[in-house]
Amino acid sequence: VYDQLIGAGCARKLIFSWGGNPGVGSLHRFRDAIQNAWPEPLEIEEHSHAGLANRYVAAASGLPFAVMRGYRGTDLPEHTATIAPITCPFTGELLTAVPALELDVAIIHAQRADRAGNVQMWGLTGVQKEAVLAARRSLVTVEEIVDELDPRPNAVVLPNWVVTYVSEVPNGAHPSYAHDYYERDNAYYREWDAISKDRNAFSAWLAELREGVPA
Amino acid sequence: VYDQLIGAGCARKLIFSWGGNPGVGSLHRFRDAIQNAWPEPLEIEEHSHAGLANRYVAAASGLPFAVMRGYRGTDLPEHTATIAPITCPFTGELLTAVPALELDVAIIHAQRADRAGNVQMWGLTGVQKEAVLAARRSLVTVEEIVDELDPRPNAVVLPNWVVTYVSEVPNGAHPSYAHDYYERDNAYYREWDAISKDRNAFSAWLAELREGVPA
Amino acid sequence: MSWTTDEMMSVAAARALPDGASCFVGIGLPSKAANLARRTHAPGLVLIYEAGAIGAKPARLPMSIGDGILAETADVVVSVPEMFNYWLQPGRIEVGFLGAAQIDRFANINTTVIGDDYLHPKVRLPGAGGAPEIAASCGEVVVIVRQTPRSFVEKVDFVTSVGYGSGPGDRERLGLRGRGPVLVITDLGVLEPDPETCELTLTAVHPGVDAAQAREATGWELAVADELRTSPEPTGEELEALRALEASGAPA
Amino acid sequence: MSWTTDEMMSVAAARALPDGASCFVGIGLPSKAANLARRTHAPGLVLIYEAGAIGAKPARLPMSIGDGILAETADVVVSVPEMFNYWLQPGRIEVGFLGAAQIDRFANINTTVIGDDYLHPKVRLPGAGGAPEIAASCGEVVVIVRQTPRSFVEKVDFVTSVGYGSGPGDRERLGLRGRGPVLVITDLGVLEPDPETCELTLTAVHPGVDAAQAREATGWELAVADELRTSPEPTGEELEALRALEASGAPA
Repeated sequence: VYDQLIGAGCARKLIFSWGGNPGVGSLHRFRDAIQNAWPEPLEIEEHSHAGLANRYVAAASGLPFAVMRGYRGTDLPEHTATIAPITCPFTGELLTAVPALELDVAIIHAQRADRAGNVQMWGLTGVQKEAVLAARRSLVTVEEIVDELDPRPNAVVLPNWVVTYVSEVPNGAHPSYAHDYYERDNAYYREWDAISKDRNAFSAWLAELREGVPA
Repeated sequence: VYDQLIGAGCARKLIFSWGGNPGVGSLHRFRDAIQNAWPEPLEIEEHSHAGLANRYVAAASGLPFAVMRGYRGTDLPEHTATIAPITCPFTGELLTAVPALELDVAIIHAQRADRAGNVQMWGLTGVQKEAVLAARRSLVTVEEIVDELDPRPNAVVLPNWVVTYVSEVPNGAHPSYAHDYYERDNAYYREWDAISKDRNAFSAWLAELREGVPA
Repeated sequence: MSWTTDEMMSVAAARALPDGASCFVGIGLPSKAANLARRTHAPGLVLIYEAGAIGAKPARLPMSIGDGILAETADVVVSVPEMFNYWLQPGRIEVGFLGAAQIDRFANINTTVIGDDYLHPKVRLPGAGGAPEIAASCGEVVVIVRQTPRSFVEKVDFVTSVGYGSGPGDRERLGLRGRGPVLVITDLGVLEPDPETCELTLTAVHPGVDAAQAREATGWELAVADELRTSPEPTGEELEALRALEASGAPA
Repeated sequence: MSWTTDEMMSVAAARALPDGASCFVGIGLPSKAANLARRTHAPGLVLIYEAGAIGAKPARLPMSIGDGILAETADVVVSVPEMFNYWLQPGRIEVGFLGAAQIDRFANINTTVIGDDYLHPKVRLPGAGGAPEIAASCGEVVVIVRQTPRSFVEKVDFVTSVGYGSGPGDRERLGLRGRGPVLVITDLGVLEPDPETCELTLTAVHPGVDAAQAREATGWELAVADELRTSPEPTGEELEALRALEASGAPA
């Protein structure tokens, strides 16, 4: 969804570790914003997955930074201020520190919640748990609200007291998939490639979208 | 089991965060070793649970140290060399570093393994995963070896390529419990209190144990 | 219904836990009182045990911090590193509930050694466990401990867990983000830190106890609040719940 | 059976993965070749995908790094932070398998920008993903990339993932603990770092390709091994497995 927001001029800054259309190729609005400042300049703060994951971990852990092996020898630290060297106080070894990424709001999608607002998700849950724990407020959209969350293999549960809002949004992961609910809409990702490749096609798509939204 | 080892003079040094008989009281051999150097002096390196857990995390993560909030204002850093201050390179905040606790051998007990040596455990798994990942070699004793590990809620799986040895030892957690296999032997913990309280009773217990072991 | 001072202590401690709060529970007296609270006025209390159980609802008293019944009944089960790093350390947990072997004027807690020489102590205690970080990071801390001159000392032999250090401002200087101990509940009454000096002050006595008894049981010159309250007696319901709980599990 | 140069590349890359090894797999060409290996000579290959799947055994080509089929068939499913911190970072994973937009003489990889100005690039590429740490921490690295003068450059425009830096000793100086890229497999042949200079050297050509063609497709003065091998042609079994795989999922 961030390519759409960038194209619509709704994003001032992107903190990211990978900006592609998974399984398809480029994100054209992201590229156009960076290469041509269209529709607006986009400020970027670029990390690796490991670095960004550790920034969420630090925030979820109430720490101002995390330590990792990474970035050394790459050109990323030259362009990203949120990467700093740090020395082990015991061995003297040089490692890398990244600051906590504290979020104002985290929005994630999960499979289920119970009526009390406890959230359950499973499959490849990525950094979703850390994102919620790193955020002051959180909104979790779920496929369904159920009476009871029966225990499941590989499930991650967030208790209701760390979740601010839960909203039932069936199909809310679209065009991605929801494990055990529905498959990925691969056609959509390819269509987005076509729409987003061309500014006019994108603008038409955006205008159509706006018409559907009540003023 | 470490109170037994200490009493038998088999431990030179103990790295620990809590040394009690859970639900009963003191570990008398541990106390006797520290208070009276009986049967031998016991070197100690004392941490909090959080500190020790983070030392395992650092080792499991291939890092020389971990960062945490902890120990500040307590008397532990005065006596424990493996606690050091560290400053956040971004905020200047003062935090605490603890070094990785790399293990020569980790020995843990799990519920099950399959014939390929993949290990599955569930319930309160503590730092068992981190201990195996922090160790050069590991031995996992299991309640049973099964043909297939069917997925279970809250299960932690260690793939066979990070486990050195697996051994089937039914009842191997005794006197503690194995979740979904058997309960804790509370009487044993109380009996140990009586045996260990008195050096003579302990020595008799040890002699009896030795008789049972073929030379 | 008659009751013992230990029962009064558990009841008073249970009452101090607000319904719906998240509560990091130490084993022994804290666990007993927290489970009593959940069975009486605070059915929505979220019990968190350091071994990895969040929202445990044990049907009997757990025998140890790692009792299997905790995982069976928990909303969430996590590893020990996750418990300390993701849940305790950020200050998400509202109440930390601790016991003590020694506690001092500024509510510092010792569970490490009795005696001045750390390496050759008079009594070697079990040690820190989760307590130092519970005391540092929970929103506030409640302590439950029997009041005697040996346990209530001018200065603890070893600071295992920080209360108010050597007085006002110390917690801030040390970067401890929780408020620290707000209540110390004993078999004689209730102590609270003075808002100005942080010194533990007797603010309530249990029925049948007077301030003089509490002073005698304290190893420093105990301050007493101008308006000394008396704890309400345990109700029949509280005592029944407590006794049922004690009959169900291990002694604390 | 006839075959394309891309097919030859996938087959050669698959052959490079030893049975039983643990292999951290990037999406696209690496994922295709790794799954081919698992279907041919290396059924015991442990496929690891950065989204959290360890020991994935997908029945079709995954559409993305986070494809649900990976979790369904994995031995272990972990969070992304755990994947990078507990599994990749300590060097537990034997082979890292990467693609590239640009690769240079010292096997440094660029997947970030084409052009000299990072903030105003000619082409903005997706970026790092998991690649920098895969290149740093896996026991060794295999790279699969089509060989053209635009992709094989003297010096990459941006070092996203370190190969041998500016030459011998750089990895050690930087504290990178894996051996680095040991094989670069292209649609023309195979390149390996010279043991002395770390410079990528053509050590094999695919059937029908000669060293001159490989030199032409390389943006630096390409060194050629004294004993230049020729890759064995793809077998019928390999081609069938590859085509079945490609028919099953998304194009790489």
